[in-house]
Amino acid sequence: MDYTIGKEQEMLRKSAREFFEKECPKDKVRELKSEPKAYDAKMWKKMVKLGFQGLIIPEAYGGMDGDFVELALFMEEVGRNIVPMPYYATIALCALPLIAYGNDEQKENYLPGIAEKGDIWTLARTEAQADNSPSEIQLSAVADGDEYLLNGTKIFVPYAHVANMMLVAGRTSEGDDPPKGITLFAVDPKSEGVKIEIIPTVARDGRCEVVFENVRVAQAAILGQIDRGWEILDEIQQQGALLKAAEMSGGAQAAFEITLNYTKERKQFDKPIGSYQGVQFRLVDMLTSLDSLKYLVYNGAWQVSVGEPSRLLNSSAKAKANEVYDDICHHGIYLHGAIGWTEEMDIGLYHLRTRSMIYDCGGTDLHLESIACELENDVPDFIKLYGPAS
Amino acid sequence: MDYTIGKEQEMLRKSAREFFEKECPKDKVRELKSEPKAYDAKMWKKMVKLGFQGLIIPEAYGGMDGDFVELALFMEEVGRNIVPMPYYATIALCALPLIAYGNDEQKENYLPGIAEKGDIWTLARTEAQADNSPSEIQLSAVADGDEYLLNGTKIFVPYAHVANMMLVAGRTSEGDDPPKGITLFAVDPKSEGVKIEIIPTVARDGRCEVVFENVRVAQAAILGQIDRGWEILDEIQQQGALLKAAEMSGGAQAAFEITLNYTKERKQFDKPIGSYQGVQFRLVDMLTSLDSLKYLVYNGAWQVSVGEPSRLLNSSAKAKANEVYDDICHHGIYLHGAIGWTEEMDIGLYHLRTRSMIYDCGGTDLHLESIACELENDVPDFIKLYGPAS
Amino acid sequence: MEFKYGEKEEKLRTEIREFVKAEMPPHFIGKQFEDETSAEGWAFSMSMSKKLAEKGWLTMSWPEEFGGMGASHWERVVFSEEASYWGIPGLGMGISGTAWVGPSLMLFGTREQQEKYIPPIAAGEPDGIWCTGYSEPDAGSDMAAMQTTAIRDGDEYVINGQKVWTSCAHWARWLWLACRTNPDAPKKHQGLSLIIVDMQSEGLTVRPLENYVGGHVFNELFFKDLRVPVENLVGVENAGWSQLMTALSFERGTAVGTTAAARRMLDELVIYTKATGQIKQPQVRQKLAELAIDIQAARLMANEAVWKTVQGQTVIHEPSRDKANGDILQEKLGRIGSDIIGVYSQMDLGLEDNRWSRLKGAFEHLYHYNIGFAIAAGTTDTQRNIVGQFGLQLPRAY
Amino acid sequence: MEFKYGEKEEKLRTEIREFVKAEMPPHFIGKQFEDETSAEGWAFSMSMSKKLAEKGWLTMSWPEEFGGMGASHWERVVFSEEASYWGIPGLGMGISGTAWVGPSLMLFGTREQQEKYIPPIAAGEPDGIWCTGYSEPDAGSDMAAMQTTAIRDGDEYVINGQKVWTSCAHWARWLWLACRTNPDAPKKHQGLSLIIVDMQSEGLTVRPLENYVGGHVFNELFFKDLRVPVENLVGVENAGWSQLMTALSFERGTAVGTTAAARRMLDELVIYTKATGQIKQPQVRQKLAELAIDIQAARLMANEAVWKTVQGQTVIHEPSRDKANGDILQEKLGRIGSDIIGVYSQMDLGLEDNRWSRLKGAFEHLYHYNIGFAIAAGTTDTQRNIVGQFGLQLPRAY
Repeated sequence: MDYTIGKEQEMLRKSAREFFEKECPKDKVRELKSEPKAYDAKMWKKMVKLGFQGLIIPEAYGGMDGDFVELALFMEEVGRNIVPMPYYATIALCALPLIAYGNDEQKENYLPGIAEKGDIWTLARTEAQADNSPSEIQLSAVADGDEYLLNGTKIFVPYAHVANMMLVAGRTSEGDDPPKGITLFAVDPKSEGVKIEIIPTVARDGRCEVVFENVRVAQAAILGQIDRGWEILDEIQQQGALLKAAEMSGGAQAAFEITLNYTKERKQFDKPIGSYQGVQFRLVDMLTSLDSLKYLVYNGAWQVSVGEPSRLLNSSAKAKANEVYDDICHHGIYLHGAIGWTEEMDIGLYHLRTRSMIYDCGGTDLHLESIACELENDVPDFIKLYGPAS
Repeated sequence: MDYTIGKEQEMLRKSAREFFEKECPKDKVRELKSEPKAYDAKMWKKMVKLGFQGLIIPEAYGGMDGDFVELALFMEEVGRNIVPMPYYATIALCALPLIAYGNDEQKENYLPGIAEKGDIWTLARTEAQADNSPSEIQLSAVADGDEYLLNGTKIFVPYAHVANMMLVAGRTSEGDDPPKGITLFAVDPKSEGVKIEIIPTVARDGRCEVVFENVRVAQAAILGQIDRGWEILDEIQQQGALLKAAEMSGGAQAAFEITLNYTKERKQFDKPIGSYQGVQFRLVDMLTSLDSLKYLVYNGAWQVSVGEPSRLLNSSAKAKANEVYDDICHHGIYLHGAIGWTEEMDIGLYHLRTRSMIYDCGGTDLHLESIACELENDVPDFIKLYGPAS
Repeated sequence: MEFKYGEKEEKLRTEIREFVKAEMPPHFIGKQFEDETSAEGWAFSMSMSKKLAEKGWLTMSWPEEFGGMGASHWERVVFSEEASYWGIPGLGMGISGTAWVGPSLMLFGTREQQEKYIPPIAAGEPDGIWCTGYSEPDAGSDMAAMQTTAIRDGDEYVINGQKVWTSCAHWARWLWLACRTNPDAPKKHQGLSLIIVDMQSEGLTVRPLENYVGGHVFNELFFKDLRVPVENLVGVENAGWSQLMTALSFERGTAVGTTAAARRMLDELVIYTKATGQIKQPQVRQKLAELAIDIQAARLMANEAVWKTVQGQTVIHEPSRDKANGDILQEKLGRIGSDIIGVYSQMDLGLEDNRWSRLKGAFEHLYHYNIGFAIAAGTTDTQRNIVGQFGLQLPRAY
Repeated sequence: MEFKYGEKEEKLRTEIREFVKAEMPPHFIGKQFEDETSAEGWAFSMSMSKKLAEKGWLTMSWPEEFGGMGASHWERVVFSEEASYWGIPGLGMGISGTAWVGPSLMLFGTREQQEKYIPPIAAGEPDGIWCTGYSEPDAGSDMAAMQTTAIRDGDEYVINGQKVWTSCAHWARWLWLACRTNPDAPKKHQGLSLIIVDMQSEGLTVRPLENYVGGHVFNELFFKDLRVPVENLVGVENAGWSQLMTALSFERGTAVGTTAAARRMLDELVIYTKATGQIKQPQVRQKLAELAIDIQAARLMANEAVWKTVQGQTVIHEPSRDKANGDILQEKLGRIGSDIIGVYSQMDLGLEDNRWSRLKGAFEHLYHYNIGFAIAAGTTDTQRNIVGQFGLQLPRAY
């Protein structure tokens, strides 16, 4: 049992933190709200030079061959500074499945572009039902000779408007069992028939509606096997939930620190407000929930890194993140008093992102249900020792 | 809109409160835990003289013809003093349905006995499934000539061991629709084939298991109509939930007052503990929940008294009572510190009863579901005005 | 004991609903803070304000001599319920004037002040729009710490200092200002006064305080040697604290409205989840049921406070209880509603009608604005302190 | 980073499970406080205590010279997890001796005290059972306010006063007493000492403090001119406060055990709800999932505190964080479990096996005893104060 952040991990963390503090101060975060691109292309290029996009990509494809724990630590730093950029979309939602399921040609075609050129990718997955279930996927993908014709609408697709490529989840076969018949395609957003519109979210974080009208894609664009896309989507959801939880953990930690410092300075009735139990106890409970989240993320990430991913931990981390991030932002603003509610303080910038992050790779209900399934199927130690209860 | 407790109501309340304070001080409540009867027969007789058992019974049958609000106020006082006695079983669970559904003969036979002699009644309803649903009722009641043969087991029947009579819910017809085929019988617990055993509950509050083995009851013992007993059980559950909520409201108020006074006296670090926000905010939130419960009960009781009972309010009151009573007892003990956990302080006496009261006439899930059904079936004002949403 | 409204009140309710059907866009959902951000929103509010004044409802509880209808407490309750349930605009932004400036002037103002300032309020005119200057950067919950001064200089007061969290200042004609007329008073509660300030005065700067979701409700006010004639003093110089407390007690009595607004939001959720099928999910059913209980209880408590007032009993801690409870309820409602709407709850608040918003953005709005509400007019914790100290007679904990 | 135990620890785990299977009644479920109420329960605990001592597990973390195994922190963690998961009795009631009396004597005791008192503790014998006298009626969370005195009189101390909440005093052979040896010390933290008292002394009265659900864990102790020889002083006279704080820090480090106990309770609930079919209800599924998250998080935090100790880092607020968190978790677990068991949760706690109890009464027990736990060894709020002051560096709030 070892909670040590190794030296290399610590260095990565430090360099990421310093980079984002310098390159993306909070005023930049504010500015980017009115920038339609919703990210800073110059900073993105600098990140390529530092190898950040290649962090998890194998050396053979121009990456750094980092492990999943490092990626989680990096996402914590991204969240800490609420850096608006297509990193999560590119790496968590696309690079990881490309590494795991891409054929050699696909990997050679796509991964170096991400690692060395900063290509932007995104996953077009959510549709109107918007519950991250297999039955949500209704976009039709019908074979037409050597090609497939895509028709349908995807919503809340992150950074589709600036993406070089996207993974699109479509339905290649109909049937009674929703997970069957889903296929993932790598699609160029500049293809004919793709229409992209920015959705005006409260965070202005580059969410798009992507409409596919008779979009033609080649068979070679299929990631993994035809009709077997749910497997990949499920793995994206598992790892994506964990990485989003890492991002939220970092964000919640920063939001907490901002709030804590404020309660030490701000006085009411001649005492710092942090000296009132009503305030102090809230902060203490926040600390506990932050620590809970942090270690659930680390444990889950470590499991992935040693090849023993845990659905229980992935879902626990995301469900906890959904609760904690919301709670800390909400009460963080509250504890600031009225000033916290203005756009002048940083705390609100964190809360702008709460609702979107909660649903990335699964809302709370979905992950609680996933945990319940694990509990239901697991054989607890006491049954193993004693046999079935009498 | 009028929250006034009328003069007569106030007098009733005052006389009940003084009576119970005098006749059933907390040491008596403690003593009764080791008294198998679980009530004080002498006090019960004195109550008859004061007309308490007859409170809700029509004058024609020897009662006082009080209304439902008065009964609720009386139950508040019972709960306030946590008086162990078969009042709720007799009045809420049996006298009310006898008044509403009994034929003239039954009313003449039974009601004066309750009002003038203090006959004890109880309802044998709960079976192993124990969820207050119609399908819980499995005790078989098979016609045999002019009689019915009862076979089955009822559990957690209050005060069956001292009851003069009981209402028994049995199944007279099998079928796919659980509410259909239930019938209520008035049964003498001394009938052949009835076996009663006291269940050792933590409150030692006279809960019994009642086993029926070929118990014969006459057709005249049927309350209401054959196979239509669910209607009656449902009404018992509705009104019983409200009256139990009234009892719990009174108990929670008293438990709160005990706790509040203690936090004013008890000092830690040279200050009364009530002056710490951590303690004070808990107390404030308790007050709010107490007020919530109190007025839900009053409103619900008033609706019954004017002949417009509200399922929404009945269930709201009970669900709220379940939450509030538990919370106030739990935190009441906690706020006392270690002394609160001893049997020397009164606060624990209240908490002994929490788990049983929560399930009387329906646990929280049942009442939340009942509220949800009301919401689902109701047409809200805005739909009435505008018509269906576009 | 009687838990229903009288015939008079129910008649009023019917009239209001007819008014709503005739004058409001169909299926309009009100917001917790009125739209003071956009010029269109403000114009709509002002047009409604005028219509409400014509009906006499804007100041229905005022005595007839001041343009009111002398409505009973219970009529006010019903009006407040309906106005909030239907989201009738034109009330919230004028609230300073109708709710405490007008009534305070009736109690403490001179005849001249009454004649000048009250009629435009009652008429729902732009000249009757007031903002209120109480909070300062270092005087939030601890209001008596305020430091803005108004120093007598001949026939004028010279005002210097700063106010903050002034809602509606960017639209108001007048400012209802609490400030320090005697900076040397031995205790901080002493030496305060209430003064009327023309928003068009020289020496006044209004700086918008946009909130983090892009709305504009609050402002900062800066006073630099701003001069007002002494006749703008309300009541007695240096005895402003008790007038201020009286005015604040008017402000606190609003749980009826927030509760009715919550009821509307719950009704919307029920209909929405029926349409989406989510109402079949047990966890959704339970959440809706819990909200129904809390809303009904909040309504009963709000009415209890009114009833005590009607009875002539002193209402001390009840409004604070109801404010704190309402804050918690709105937080819960905002969160549950946003959870039900799910991924669609991330929309920009300013956009009522687009193909991605659900329920006209009402839940995104509540989700982000309920925090502002919990902070405004005494934070939740401040209310708890009041209930503890005055309702439970516990030692002061702050 | 590594989130698994080493081979040595896993081997120990296997050994313990074999021990459990061989020595314990099958499907035994432990209780939060051990059964100190009944003579039978006590006898079972003592018999297990002896067996644990034989395995060397009772004092496994002690140095070998004092009869321990010099076990590593992580072995201790695994033992604590397993002991709590399987509910092995014989540890809790001896906890004063093994957890802080023994280690304190090793640090502060004389060689004679070590030779006399430590071996019976390590052997799990009745003569090694200790109780601890810290709390007094007016010194609970504010422990430094204690007033029991031990006044030097020649070669003896004369003890007068009263202790309360002394668990196990009705079974213990010795008392580990904190008291005031210099009543005139200028500050209340000064003038305290730790003294060993023979429970068979004259002048000592033990009064049982039955709890409200009929259990007997706590006692009151009354001292009237009780005399102990001066060699029973532990460490330095009047410098007891720091020794006491050291001993308390031993007491606080127990979140590993409560978390493992919670894990067992959750496992039981899963199996139970599968048997009853309740696991198909979405609201039950969600509750179980929430518990699983909280328990896993609590386990990770408890291990983090251990890891810090292993690293030689100072652990200050973490045990308090984990105690407060554990209190809340147990409350939640007790309530959810009781709700699932439903009407059967009203059974008397003393009755493990009867046809109405479910899961051997474990959840009734937790439901009522978790309050006692939240009060014991520093209330939840006291822990929050510690975390606030020392973990968050906030001003003292009490």
